[in-house]
Amino acid sequence: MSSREEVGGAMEPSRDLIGLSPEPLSIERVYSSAVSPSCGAVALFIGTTREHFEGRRVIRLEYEAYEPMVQSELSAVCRDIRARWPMVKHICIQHRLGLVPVAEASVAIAISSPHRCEAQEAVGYCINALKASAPIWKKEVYESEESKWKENPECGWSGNS
Amino acid sequence: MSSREEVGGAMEPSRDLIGLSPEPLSIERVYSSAVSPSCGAVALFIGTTREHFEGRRVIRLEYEAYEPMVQSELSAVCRDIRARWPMVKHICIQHRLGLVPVAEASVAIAISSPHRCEAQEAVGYCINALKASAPIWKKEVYESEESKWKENPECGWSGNS
Amino acid sequence: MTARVTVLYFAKSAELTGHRSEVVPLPAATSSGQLWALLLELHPSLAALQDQVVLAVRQQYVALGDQALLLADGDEVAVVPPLSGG
Amino acid sequence: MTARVTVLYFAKSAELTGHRSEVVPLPAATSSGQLWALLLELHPSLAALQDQVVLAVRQQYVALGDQALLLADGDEVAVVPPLSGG
Repeated sequence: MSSREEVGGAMEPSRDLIGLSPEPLSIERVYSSAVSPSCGAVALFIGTTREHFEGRRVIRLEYEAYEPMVQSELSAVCRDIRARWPMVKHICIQHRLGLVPVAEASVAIAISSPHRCEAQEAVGYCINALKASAPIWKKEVYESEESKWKENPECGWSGNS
Repeated sequence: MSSREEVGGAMEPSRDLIGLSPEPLSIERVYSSAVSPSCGAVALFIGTTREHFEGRRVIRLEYEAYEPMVQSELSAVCRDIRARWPMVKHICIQHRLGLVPVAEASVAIAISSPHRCEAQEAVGYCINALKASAPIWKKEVYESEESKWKENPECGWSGNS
Repeated sequence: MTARVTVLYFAKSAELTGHRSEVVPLPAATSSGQLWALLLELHPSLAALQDQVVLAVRQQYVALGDQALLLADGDEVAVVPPLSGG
Repeated sequence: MTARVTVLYFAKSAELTGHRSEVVPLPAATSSGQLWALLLELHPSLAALQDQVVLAVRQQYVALGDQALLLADGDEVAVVPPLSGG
């Protein structure tokens, strides 16, 4: 990476966009908020609701969050990403709350960088860090209307970590 | 991965979608064509036109392709992905041709899988394989109207491979 | 010395206690382990989360243990069951 | 024996030759190295691609070398400069 390649990037400040909303996630909007003329790559990860878990039919997920703390934890994740991958340009992390029907997106992450490796690695790191540290909870609701609070294996105090 | 988790996936056949078009790429459409109720993850990679290369201002890229051979080479890439990551569900690879202005997408890849690692690894493999083997060429056009045919380092017979 | 602290309950802890939020008088000088013991006295049903829970004090995670904690009126303490975002 | 083959030129090779496609009579039994030598005779400007080019014969990449190739009327041979998709 020559410093001359940074001419464009230097003109546009980097952005960290973190959002929580009960509305359906727009993947196009998440993508657009990360794309940059100084970058050649945008990597995205989208988590969606699966219709089955261990053979049981899932009809929806219900998400809740400790919202101000999600903001502070994900801001810390963004700082970690920028320390590890200084070439990362924009970071957009959006999480849906409330009911999420099957096949719809619960989380969308988009990260841009001049070259693709940094963006791809940073997205992988970001979703792991979100699962480990963002105070967000999901309840899986089954066809029988039984339900179960899920636990991320990435969370240090879960039963399956 | 228990076989019971495959109940849903088994009902919907896997798709390989490969497309070349002079139209702007719709990231939402690429995403939608990969999402599946049997999957919890969609990974995407989008390649965009950078405004600078080695300090020169780029005003656009021009892409051309050997179109039928792109189809056959990318079909082979899809087969390789399915051999390496059998849990991958849908693969969508779209490449734009003709003029691509700065900050617009030239390539978009979306891959779904039940769990996120497979989708993320497969997308990383896919963009590398596309750069190494799809007969597509791009010319960078600079502010001065000078231009240069680019060469992917991933291509086995390029000057910088 | 006691502090009037807002205790927040999320996910399974909200279901177990029947509360999402309540103001509780708590000792101003305490530890996270003592805090958890007091919350268990208040809501014995929280025992279902034993060993799989942390607290967040003023939006910072605190594992249950002996570390000294100072609480003031208006502080926020959250009961944090295992995370499952994403 | 000659075969009437459609030769396709892409990217820099199209600029160097001034053609995107032309029908060329070529030996029916040949090698990729010989094929390249014949194309160089036809378009000496292609020398600019020397050592950084392969051919695609019936849409299969073929490195320049001695491997035997059989061509038939209507076959497609493409000149393939270094790839730069993505």
